[in-house]
Amino acid sequence: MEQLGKELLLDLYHTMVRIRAFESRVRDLAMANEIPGFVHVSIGEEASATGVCAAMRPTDRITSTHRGHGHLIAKGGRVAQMMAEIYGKRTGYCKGKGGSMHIVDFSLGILGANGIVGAGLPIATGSALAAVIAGRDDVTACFFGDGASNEGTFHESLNLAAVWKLPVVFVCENNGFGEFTPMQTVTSVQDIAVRAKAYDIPGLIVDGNDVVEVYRNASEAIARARAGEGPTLLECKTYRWEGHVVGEQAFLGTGAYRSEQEVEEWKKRCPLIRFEKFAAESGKISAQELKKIREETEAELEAAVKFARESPLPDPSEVTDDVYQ
Amino acid sequence: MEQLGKELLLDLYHTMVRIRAFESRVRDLAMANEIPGFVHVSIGEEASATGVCAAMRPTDRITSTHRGHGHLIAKGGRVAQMMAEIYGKRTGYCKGKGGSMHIVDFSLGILGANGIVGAGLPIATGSALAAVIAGRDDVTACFFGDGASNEGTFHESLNLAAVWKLPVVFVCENNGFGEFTPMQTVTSVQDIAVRAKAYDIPGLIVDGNDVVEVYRNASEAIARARAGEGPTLLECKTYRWEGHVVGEQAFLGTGAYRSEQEVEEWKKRCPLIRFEKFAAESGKISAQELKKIREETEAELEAAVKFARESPLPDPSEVTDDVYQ
Amino acid sequence: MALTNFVQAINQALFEEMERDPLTFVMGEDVVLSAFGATKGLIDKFGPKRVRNTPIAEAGFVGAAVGAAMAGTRPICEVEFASFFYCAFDQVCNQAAKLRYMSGGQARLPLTFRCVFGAMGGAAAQHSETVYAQFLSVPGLKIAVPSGPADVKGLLKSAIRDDNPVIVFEHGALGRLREEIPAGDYLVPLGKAAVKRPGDNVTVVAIGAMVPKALKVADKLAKENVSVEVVDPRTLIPLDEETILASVEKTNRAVVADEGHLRGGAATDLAAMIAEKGFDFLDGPVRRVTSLDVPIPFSPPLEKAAIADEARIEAAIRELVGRR
Amino acid sequence: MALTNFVQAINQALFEEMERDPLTFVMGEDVVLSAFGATKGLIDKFGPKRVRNTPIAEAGFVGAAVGAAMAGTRPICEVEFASFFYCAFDQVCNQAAKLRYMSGGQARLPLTFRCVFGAMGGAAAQHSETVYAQFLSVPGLKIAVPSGPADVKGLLKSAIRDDNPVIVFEHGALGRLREEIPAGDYLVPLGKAAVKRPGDNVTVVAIGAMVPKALKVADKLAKENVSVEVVDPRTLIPLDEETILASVEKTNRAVVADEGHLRGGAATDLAAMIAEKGFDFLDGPVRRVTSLDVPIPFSPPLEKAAIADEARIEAAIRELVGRR
Ligand SMILES: Cc1ncc(C[n+]2csc(CCOP(=O)(O)OP(=O)(O)O)c2C)c(N)n1
Ligand SMILES: Cc1ncc(C[n+]2csc(CCOP(=O)(O)OP(=O)(O)O)c2C)c(N)n1
Ligand SMILES: [Mg+2]
Ligand SMILES: [Mg+2]
Repeated sequence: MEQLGKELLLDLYHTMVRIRAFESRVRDLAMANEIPGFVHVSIGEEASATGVCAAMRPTDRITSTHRGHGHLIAKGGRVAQMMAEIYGKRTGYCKGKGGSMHIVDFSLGILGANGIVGAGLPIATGSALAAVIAGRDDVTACFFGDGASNEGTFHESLNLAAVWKLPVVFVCENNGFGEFTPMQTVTSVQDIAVRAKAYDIPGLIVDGNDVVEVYRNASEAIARARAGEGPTLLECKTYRWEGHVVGEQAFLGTGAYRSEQEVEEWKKRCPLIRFEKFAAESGKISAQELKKIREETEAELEAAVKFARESPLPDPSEVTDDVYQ
Repeated sequence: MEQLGKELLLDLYHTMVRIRAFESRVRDLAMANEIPGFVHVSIGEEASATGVCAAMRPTDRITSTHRGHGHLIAKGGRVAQMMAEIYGKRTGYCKGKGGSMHIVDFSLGILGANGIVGAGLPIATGSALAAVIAGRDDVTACFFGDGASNEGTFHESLNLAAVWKLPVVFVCENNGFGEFTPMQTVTSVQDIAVRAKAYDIPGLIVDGNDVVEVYRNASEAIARARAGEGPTLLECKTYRWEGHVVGEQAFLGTGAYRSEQEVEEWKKRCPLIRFEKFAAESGKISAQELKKIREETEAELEAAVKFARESPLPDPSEVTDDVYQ
Repeated sequence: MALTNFVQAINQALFEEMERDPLTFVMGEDVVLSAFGATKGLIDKFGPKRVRNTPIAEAGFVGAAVGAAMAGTRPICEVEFASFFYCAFDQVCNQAAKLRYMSGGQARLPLTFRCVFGAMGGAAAQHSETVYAQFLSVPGLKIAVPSGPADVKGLLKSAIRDDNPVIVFEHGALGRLREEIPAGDYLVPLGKAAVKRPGDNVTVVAIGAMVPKALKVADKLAKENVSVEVVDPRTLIPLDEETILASVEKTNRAVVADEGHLRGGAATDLAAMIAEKGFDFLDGPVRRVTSLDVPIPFSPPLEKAAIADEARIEAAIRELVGRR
Repeated sequence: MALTNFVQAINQALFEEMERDPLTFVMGEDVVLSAFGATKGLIDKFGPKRVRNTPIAEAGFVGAAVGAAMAGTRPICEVEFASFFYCAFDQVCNQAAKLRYMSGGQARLPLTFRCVFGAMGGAAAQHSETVYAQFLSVPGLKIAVPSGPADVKGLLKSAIRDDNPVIVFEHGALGRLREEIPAGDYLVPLGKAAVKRPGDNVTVVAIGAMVPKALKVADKLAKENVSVEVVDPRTLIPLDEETILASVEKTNRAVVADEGHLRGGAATDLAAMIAEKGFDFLDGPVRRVTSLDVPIPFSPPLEKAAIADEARIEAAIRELVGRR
C-alpha cells in the first residue's frame, strides 16, 4: 500500500463511496417505486470496479453488465446523468431510451452496460482489436460475472483475444451467484481464473474486496495488454449483498437461496471499511479526510437525485429518433 | 495389443478398411460429378472413429459432423443406404433429404452428421442427459474437430456435462486444420485436451492414427461415463489427407495452405498400414485374413454404388413430407 | 369455480404433464426458485433430477434439450426472456426445426420451449421484444401465443404432448390476468383459432396480449353499434386460416393487431394471407396495428409511444368502418 | 467495356473501399484464401493486420466486429453462409441493431456483414437458407440483397460507407453472372429500388436471384404481349415503397417473388405493404411466389420442387392477367 500515492488512495476511496452511495440510493428509490424496470446493484462489490478503472487511462475503454453502475462510476460516469437515465428522463445518458441496464458514455470510453449476460466479452474483444487496427495503444477492460463465464461468448472471446494478442483485460467479478443459483452448482470449476489455461493466458485470482490488490493486479494486466503481450483473465472474488434484482424478496422471500448469516459474514469484509482500516494503519490519511469525502458524496448524490427528479421526461415524439445514424 | 481378442482386432481393421473404401469411392464419384453438393471425406482419420465406436454398445449413441462418413460406418451405418443418400436417392437413409452432411440412423444410435460446426456438442450432451432422466446406462460419444473446439457450444456443453456428470465422451479429432486455416493460427492452445482443465474433467491426448490406442482410451472414458463419473475430453491427433472439401483444388490449387511434403509425411502414418504392421508382428493375424477383408469390402462397396446408382430419385411430391410428425 | 391467473395456469399445466409422463422434465435458468413463478413447487414434487437449473448458457442447454428430445425424453425447456433465444438460434432454427426433415422423418422431437416476452414496463430493448416473428420463417417449428389463463394451460399441455418442437410465448404483462379454467385435463389443440367475441362489422385478428386490448375496444365500440369480431389465432404455426377467413368473409373488414414490429412481423404475415386469400371479401385494406419499428425504449412515455395499444386498434377500426 | 462477374464485383468493391479508408478491415473464416473468391488477393495488398482469418466462433468474431465498429474502425465481417448467422444472432439482433438506440444515439456502428445465401444445388437445409426474413423484424439493421454484379458492387460500397450495421446477402447461385459495371467509384444508394424492366400489365417485385428469373419470364411473356415490369427493391431495409407502389399504380397487378419461405418471409412482407398501401390500385390479390415452407432438401429433384422458379412466377402472372 505504501507505494501508492495519497491522491490515488483518496480517489480509490472516493470512487467506492460514490458507488455505494449511488447504489444505495437507487435501491431505495426502486423499492419506493420511483424507478421503472429492473435494477441490479453491486453493493459490496465496489472494489473490483474501482481498482480496475483506477488503473486505466481516460482513453481506455470498458464494457459492463446488467450490474454496471459501479463500473460506470469508476470509469468517470457522471452520477446525475446516470440517475436521470435510471429515472427515464430526457437528461439521462441515453435520453431515457436505455435505463439502468444500458447506460453508455462514449466520451469516457464506456461502451455500455448490457442486458445480455456475456454480450460484453466479444464487444470488448473487438474494442481491443480496433486499437490494433487503428494503431492506438488504448486498452479495454471487460467486466463480467461468474455466471457469464459459462456462456459461449466467454470462450470464443478469450480464444480470439489470445490468438490475436489483443489489449484486453477480462475481469470476472465472481460474487458466487448467477441470479438465485449458487455458482458451484452450475460451474465446473471453483476458480474461474483456472479457465485461463484453456487459452494459454495469465489467470489471476484476487481478493475482490481489497481495492488496492485489485488495483495492483489490474495495473500489471493492463500494462501487459498495452505492451502487446495480450489478454489476462483477472478473477475478483467478491459477494453481492443485495438481491440479484432490487425487490426480489417480494417474490422469493428472504433466505431463499442463501443464509442471512452468509451475507452477514461477507458484510464484515466490506471493501470500504477495509480501506478505512488500511488508511488508518497507513497513517497517511486521516479519518477527517475520509469523512469529508463521504459528506461531499452525500451532497453530490442528493443533487443527482434532485436533478433526475426535476428533469423532464422525453417527449413521445422522440421515440423514433436514434434508430439509425 | 495382446489383450485384445482376434475378432475385435479383425473388426477394427474391417471398419477402417470399409471407411477408407467408402470415402475413396465418394471422393472419386464426387470428382466425377456423380454426387451433388459438398462432400467432406476423412481419409487418413479412420482410426479415431473406429476405435471409439468399437468401444461402444449398439444402444450407445453418437453425434457426428460434416465429415461424418467414418463415424457412421464405425457405429454400424449401412454403406448402401449411406451411398444412396449421398446420391440423393429415395432409398438413402434420409430419403434424399439430407445428403452427405446429414446422414442419420436412429436405430443404430446415430443422432446424425451435422452441417453446423459445433452443433453436435450440445446435442450429445442432451443425449447423455436423456439417459440420466430415463434411468438408462447408455453413453453418448460426440465427435468434433479442432476447429469446433473454438465454438461457444464446446464450452457450454463441456461445462454442462461436467456439472451434471453426464455420460458423454467428447472426442476431438484434431487434424490440424479448419477448412484452409491451420489450427495453431486460430487456436490458443497446442493441445485441445488442455481445455479439459477448464471443466475439471479428464483430458487425454492419444495418437489418433493408432486404432488400438484410441480403442483403449475410449473404452476407459466410456466406462467412466457409464459408471456415472462424468465426461471425458479425448483428443485424437490425426491428419486430413484430402482437401477440406472434395474438389477444393479446382478453386485453391494445390499447396495453397499446406505442403505436399507435410501430407506425404502423414501418409506414412496411415492407420491402416500401421495396423497391418501390428497384425503381422502380433502373429495372430495372417496377411491372407486382411486381404480377404479388403476384397470383401471392395465387393461390398461395388454393390453399394450399384445400389445407389440404380435406386430411384425421390418424387418431387415427397418434398413436403417429414417437416412435422 | 375459482379464478386462476396466467402464471398459475402455466404452473398447473406443468404439474399435470410432469405427473402424466415420467420422461418429461423441466430445465432452464432458475427454474427451481422460479422468478416469475411458473415453475414454482415443481422441485418439491419432482425433485432435482427432473427440475434442473442450468448454467447461463442458452446455446448449450437449448441444444441439450434438442438432444434429450431426440434420445427419448420429453424436455420442457424454459428460456427466461424471449430475447435470450438469440443466444440459441442455431439450436432452435438449424437443429430442432430441421433435424426431422433432414433425417427423412427419423428424428422425433417432443420438445417444448417456454419463454416470457413482450413489453412489461421499463424492461428496455433487450427484455421487451416480441421474438416470434423471427421464427415464422423457420419451417419445422410450431408457435403458440396464448392470450389468457385457460388458453395458456390448454396450449402448453398440448405443446408438451406434441412430438414436434413447439415454442410457447407467454406475455409478461398477462401474468395477473385471471379467469376460470375448465376442470380436468384441459387441452387446447394447436392450430385452432378462437373467436373470442362474435361481431359483424369488422374482424380484429389479435395476437397474445392484444386480445384483451381488442376486447376492450370491442366493448367500447359496441356502444356505438360498431360490432367487432375478435379472433385469436392462438397458434401462429400451425395457422387456422379457415376461421380467420370465415370471419373476414362475414365482416369484409380486417385489422390485425400484434405487439411485434411491422416489418416482417406476425401482423404483416397474417395481413398478407388475408389480403391474398380473402381479396374478394375485403371492402378495404387489411390494417396492421403493431408496435413501432424501433427497439423498445426504456422510459415509460417512450415505451407507451412504441407499443401497440387500444387507441391504435380503435383508430384502425374506425378508419375501416368509416370508409365509403 | 469488360464484363465482370458477381464475385469479381464484390472483390472490386472490397479493394476500392479498403484502399479508400485505412480503418476498414476484413475478418471472417478463411477470408485469406477465400473459398468463394470474394476476398481473394486482399491479403497481398493489405496484409494480415487488415485481412484476418477468424476462429470458427461466429458469436465471438461477429461480436468483435460490433465492438470494433463502436471503437472507431469500420469492420467488414464475412459470415461464410447466411445460416451461420444463427450462431451470432444475439450479436446482430440484440447488440449491433439496438446499441445505437439504447445509447440514445451515442453509439456509431459503421459495420458491414457479408454472407452467401440461397439454394446453390445440393447444399441441403443448413447451407441453402434465405435468412434475411429473420432480420426484417429487427429495427436498427439495414439489409441489401443485390441481384447482379453492378448492384452488388455499388450496394456493398455504400454499405461499407454507411454508419449503420448493414448486412449484404450475396446469392451463391449468382456467382458467375456477368455484366458491365459503370467505371469509377460506382455507388448504389441504400433504399433506392430499380426498375429492371419497364412494363404495363403486371408488376413483379423480385428479390435477389429472383430478378434474373423474373426477367426471363418477362422476355417470354412479352412475345404474348403481356408486358411485365420487374422491380428490384435492392434493399429490404430501408425499403423504397414509392417506386414499388408507383409501379403497381400503373399496372394494377403485383407479384412478389422471393426465394425465401412464405410464412414470415420477405415476399409476404412486401405483399402486405402493397396490399395495404396500394389497395385502391389493385385489380387482384398480390400473388406471392416463394419457396415451399420446408427446410431446403438435398436431393436435386426435391430441391427443385422446393425452390421458387420461373414456372411459378409465370403461373402467378398468368393467373393475375387472366382474372376478368
Ligand atoms: C443471455 C442471458 N441469459 C440470461 C439472462 C438473465 N440474467 C440476468 S443477470 C443473470 C445472472 C448473471 O450472473 P453473473 O454473470 O454471475 O452476474 P451477477 O448478476 O452475479 O453480477 C441472468 C441469468 C440475461 N440477461 N441474458
Ligand atoms: C457454424 C459454422 N461455421 C462455419 C462452418 C463452415 N465450415 C464447415 S467445416 C469447417 C471447418 C471445421 O473444422 P474442424 O472442426 O477442425 O473439422 P474438420 O473439417 O477439420 O474435420 C467450417 C469452418 C460451418 N459449417 N458451421
Ligand atoms: Mg455472479
Ligand atoms: Mg480440423
